[in-house]
Amino acid sequence: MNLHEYQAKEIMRKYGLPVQKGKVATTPEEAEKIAMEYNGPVMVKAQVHTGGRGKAGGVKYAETVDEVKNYSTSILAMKIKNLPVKKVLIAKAVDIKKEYYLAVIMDRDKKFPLVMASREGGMDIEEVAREKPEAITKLWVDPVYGLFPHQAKEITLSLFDGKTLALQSVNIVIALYKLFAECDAQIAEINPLALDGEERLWVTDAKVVLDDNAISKHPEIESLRDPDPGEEKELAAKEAGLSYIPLFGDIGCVVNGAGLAMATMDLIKKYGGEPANFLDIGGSSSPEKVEKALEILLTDRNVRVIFFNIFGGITRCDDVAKGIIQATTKMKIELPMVARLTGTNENKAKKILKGSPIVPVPSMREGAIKAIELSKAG
Amino acid sequence: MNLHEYQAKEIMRKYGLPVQKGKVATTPEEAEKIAMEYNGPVMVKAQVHTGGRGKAGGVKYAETVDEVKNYSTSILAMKIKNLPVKKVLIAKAVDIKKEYYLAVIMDRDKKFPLVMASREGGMDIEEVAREKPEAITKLWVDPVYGLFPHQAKEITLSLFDGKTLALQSVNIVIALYKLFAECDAQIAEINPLALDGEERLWVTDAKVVLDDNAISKHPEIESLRDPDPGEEKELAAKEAGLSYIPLFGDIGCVVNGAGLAMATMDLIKKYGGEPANFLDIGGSSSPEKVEKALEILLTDRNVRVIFFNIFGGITRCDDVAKGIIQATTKMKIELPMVARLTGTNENKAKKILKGSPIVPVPSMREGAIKAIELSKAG
Amino acid sequence: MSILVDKDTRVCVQGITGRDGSFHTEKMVEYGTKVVCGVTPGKGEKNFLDIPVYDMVKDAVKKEGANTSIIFVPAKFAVDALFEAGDSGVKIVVCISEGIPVLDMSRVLKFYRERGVMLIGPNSPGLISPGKSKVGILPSNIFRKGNIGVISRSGTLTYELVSHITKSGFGESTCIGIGGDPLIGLKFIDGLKLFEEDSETEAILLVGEIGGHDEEDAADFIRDNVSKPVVAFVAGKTAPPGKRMGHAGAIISGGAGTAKEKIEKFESVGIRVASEPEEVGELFKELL
Amino acid sequence: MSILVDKDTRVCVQGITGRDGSFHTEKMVEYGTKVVCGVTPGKGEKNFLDIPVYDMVKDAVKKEGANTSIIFVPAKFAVDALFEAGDSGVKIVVCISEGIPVLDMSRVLKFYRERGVMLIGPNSPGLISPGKSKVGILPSNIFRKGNIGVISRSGTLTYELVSHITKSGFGESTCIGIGGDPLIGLKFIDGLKLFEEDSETEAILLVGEIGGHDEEDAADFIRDNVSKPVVAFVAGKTAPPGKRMGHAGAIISGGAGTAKEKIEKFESVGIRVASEPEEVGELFKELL
Repeated sequence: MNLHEYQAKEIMRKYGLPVQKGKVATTPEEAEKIAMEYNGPVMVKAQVHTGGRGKAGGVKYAETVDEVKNYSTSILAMKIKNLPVKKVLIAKAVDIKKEYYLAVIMDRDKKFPLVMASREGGMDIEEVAREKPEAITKLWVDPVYGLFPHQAKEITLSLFDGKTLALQSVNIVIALYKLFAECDAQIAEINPLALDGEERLWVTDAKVVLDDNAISKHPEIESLRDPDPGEEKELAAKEAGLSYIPLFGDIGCVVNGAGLAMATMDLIKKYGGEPANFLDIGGSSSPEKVEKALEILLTDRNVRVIFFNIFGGITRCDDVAKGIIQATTKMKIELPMVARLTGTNENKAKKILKGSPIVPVPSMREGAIKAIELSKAG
Repeated sequence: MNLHEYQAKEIMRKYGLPVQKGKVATTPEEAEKIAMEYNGPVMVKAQVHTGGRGKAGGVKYAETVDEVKNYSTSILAMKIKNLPVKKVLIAKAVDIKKEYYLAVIMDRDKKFPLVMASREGGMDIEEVAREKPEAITKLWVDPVYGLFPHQAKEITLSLFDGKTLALQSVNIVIALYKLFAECDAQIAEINPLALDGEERLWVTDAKVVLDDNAISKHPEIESLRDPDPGEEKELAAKEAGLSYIPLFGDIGCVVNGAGLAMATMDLIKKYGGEPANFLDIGGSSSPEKVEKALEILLTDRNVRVIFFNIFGGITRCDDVAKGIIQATTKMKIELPMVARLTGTNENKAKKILKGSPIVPVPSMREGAIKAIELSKAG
Repeated sequence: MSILVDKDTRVCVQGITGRDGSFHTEKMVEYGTKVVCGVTPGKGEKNFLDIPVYDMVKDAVKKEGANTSIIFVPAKFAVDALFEAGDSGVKIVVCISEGIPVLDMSRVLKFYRERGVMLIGPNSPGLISPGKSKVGILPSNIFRKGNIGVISRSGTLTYELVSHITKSGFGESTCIGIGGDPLIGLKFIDGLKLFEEDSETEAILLVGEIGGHDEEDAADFIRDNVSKPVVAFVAGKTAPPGKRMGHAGAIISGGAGTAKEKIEKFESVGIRVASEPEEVGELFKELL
Repeated sequence: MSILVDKDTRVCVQGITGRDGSFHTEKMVEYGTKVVCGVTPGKGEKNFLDIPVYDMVKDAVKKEGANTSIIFVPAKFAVDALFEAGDSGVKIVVCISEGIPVLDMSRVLKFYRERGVMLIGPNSPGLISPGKSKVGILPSNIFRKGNIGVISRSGTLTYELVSHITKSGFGESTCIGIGGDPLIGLKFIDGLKLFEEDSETEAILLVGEIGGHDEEDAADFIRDNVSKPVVAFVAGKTAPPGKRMGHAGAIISGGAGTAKEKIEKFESVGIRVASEPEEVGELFKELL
């Protein structure tokens, strides 16, 4: 789950990190009010779930309240990478002398959390990693013991020339790791961690991504969710235990298993079709889940044919067949449907579908080809 | 640091353990008031830092408010193992059907915390351990991971025949371990954990001993300290970085190191003398510490001679000599003093003591013999 | 031979009385797997499907000699189930449960490393050594005893591919679904090592997905350490970047972990990559 | 030979710029110990007593080849200093610091076991192999190179006893103060094992105290595994029960751990016990 910058900063503030002053506004008037309160130059920053806000003109430095109003007006009217900007963050400007990078992420290879720090802050860290890997200090944390103070010290000593600054800022690393561990974050990143003229450090940009699997442990976090347009459908699917991502083609796919769902999309593409979506109904699917899947799929007006590709394991083919029948009875589905159901309880499923308008196919390849044919015919 | 039963129960209550209702009283009138509030039979329990309260008559079952007043009056006038009873706990009586034992302690051998549980509750667990060791379930906890829920389950399944009761009471074990770990306890014990007629569990007696070395981590705990008579001196010594325990003899000992201090006492005894105290001035002793040591020692009117036995290592003999001279100058010390100072900076020390009335001795044995001689002559 | 599970595998089922646990226990028993007991706390000392049920996995080891445990409990309880299994004395744990937070898995994996216990999963379909034992939820009928070792990050996609292996006249020595999560126990490299050492395995099918770079690491490992022929398949060529395709592990971020990169990596070390599932059978026909 | 420390021991001093750290660093250097560097965070890249000082123990290992670390930092920082040392690459850590909470030590000791690093202490005076190296705070002048291995829970009492060994014409192979806390790294049994294997050690002095039952365990170990003559001394015969005599480890509770019990146990397995410090010299004269 992605958080907006202002949300990430709120959490960081709670953990005692030195976040620059800032408040979020949804209208230019609100933005103006905040700027008056801060009485000095501010940053006006678009709050959208994507990078590249600066390049798109979504981040502006404003000296006067008038400038704040003007920038807020234009930014709140923007779309960045197709996402409309609904909020701007008005942040008290920091007189930045130098920028640093600090983050905690999960390292899939070492299977341990990883603290990364660099003096090359304020830029794309993946670029730094590619072009100047030696500029990044990496330190793995045993998640059972947690981050040791001496590890935090090692990080800050690698960042700052001034030993006093290094020793004083140890708590920043400790707090960031604590946030990472206690909130089950996948990423907790400060970029840049800015040093001002008075040797004080400030969090001037922040990113926090939370582990979707852990959100039930932190019910207070769910309220931070701000779905992007289009994402609502994905979330509705998620609530029903499905995994759905809309694409741009016309062949609706209902598959069990993420790998098979992707392979189905790949196969459709290979034979000249265009998948309308990724849809994984997951394991142990009940008929109701299949019904829900069809409901979501049918909201996509581009879909011209539906292809069921089920390889039963923990999913039972008869459950899927029942779901299809239930859905076609309840909703008026006029689209052609192709079904490939094999594996657990496959024969029961065949009996259930017998007599229905669903076109049975013996294999995935034949199913894909049939679906493409129907999509072009329809 | 020992806590009273009522203090242990307060902490347990904070951790969500099902402690029987109870309040502490310092007068029979207070006790009466509490009993009226509870409106039913109560236990009247002496609050002293020692076992064997029951046998000494310090624990009584009272049916009526009058009985509460009478028992409180007599118990508050008692001494148990020489400790005056200053408080009584008035606890709402529980209709006990069965008693269990549950504790977390630190196991020196395995170097891990140990959860112990037994169906033989309400009795001296060391007796159970001796006579019926198979009646105690033992389970070690890796302190880095903490207690796992399945371990707590294993404990409760070993305690209770009823599986429902076992599964419902898992949280009792989890909470007790949490208390142990978060408060740096050396012992966190519930004995008995009582089962009433309605299958509910109650903490009806509790013991918590905290790690003295960890109390600085938990400043709120220091306020729970209730020194026993005589213990004040030990605490004053502790504050000065000394370790002091008064005994019953007449030879005051000032020694560096606990082992050497004990060996000095043993030696005095061997040659027919009686040590007045155990006193370890610790490592890295400053002259001020030595001064403080003498100050504490001199409050003991039985002391007739003072024996310094210092083997310098981290302790420097010259610091000790300086302390002796400073103390004799400030306080008027008329008692004879015998000094054996050897090791680090021994020669500097000899120079400092030269000309003073302190009797130098070359060895511990000769020092002990000299001190005994002086104690008998004086 | 075969790897990890065989006729001597004595399985304990954690969560045996649940919907999925009971269903797949029956299927495993039908297949001939020695399911020696189940565990459901509070239900100990009863029988279920004629299999004894205990309160603790420890008891399963002590009383029934279980050496392998399979976990079917809901995500919320799966972390403790994993710790319990890891400390019980079994040597292999297969975790079917999915939805476990990554940081919890990081702790679990350390626990397993400390004890030298092998973990397969989480979010794994389990594994099968055809004709010997199945410890998982894989549909038995698609497998046939044979000489191809299969290792896969996917569940159902594996079944699809295996069905083509079997249809092409081959069979499988062992088929392992390692699970689709970002943090898992046994990884491609660990499985490849076992297959390379296994006398019964003559060729290997590796099934990858977008996300991470385990496929790239596996390609390097194969180049340096695997003498047997390997065929690969990678799903997600049409996946849009930045989106999760169901599995938490399948994120393409910053240009790394795309299907294209993985396929190119495999080909660069001489591994044949199937362009669609059915091709897998054809490639093995060429190679064997 | 000798055990644990010798001429090749390269020592890093954690807390080298503190009062005790600096004092004893000088003493160690005087004795001939190879103190290769010190560590004080924030003071790195300076020199102290002509010894380079680093910010991290890691650097001490990397840049100066330290293989042993000695810790002099205050209790409040000692736990982290222990973790840092344990993870730095040194093989032996000697912790002089005292006052460390027991539960913290329980975690530290697990960390050391995981990494196979030897910990001596905490609350230890350190150790010395006379004529070779001293890593600790023991007063050098009382030691003489020789064949008696000394292992003790006490600090100054050890010096007292050693001075009698030396006065009686003997010398020491290695003398270890294992520390008086309830949870410590190297215990009697571990040290006895090393002395038994050490060709330079011909006899052993064991110095015990009231509290716990490590002396009893040591007695059993000696009976079963030690061929060399052993003399014991136990302090605390006059200690009143239930009181702490300075050391957290020295508690007599429930009748266990008294000096009387320990002495009887030693005597029951044929170990001579000195009744006062001076007797130690006499006993070795009889035995050697």
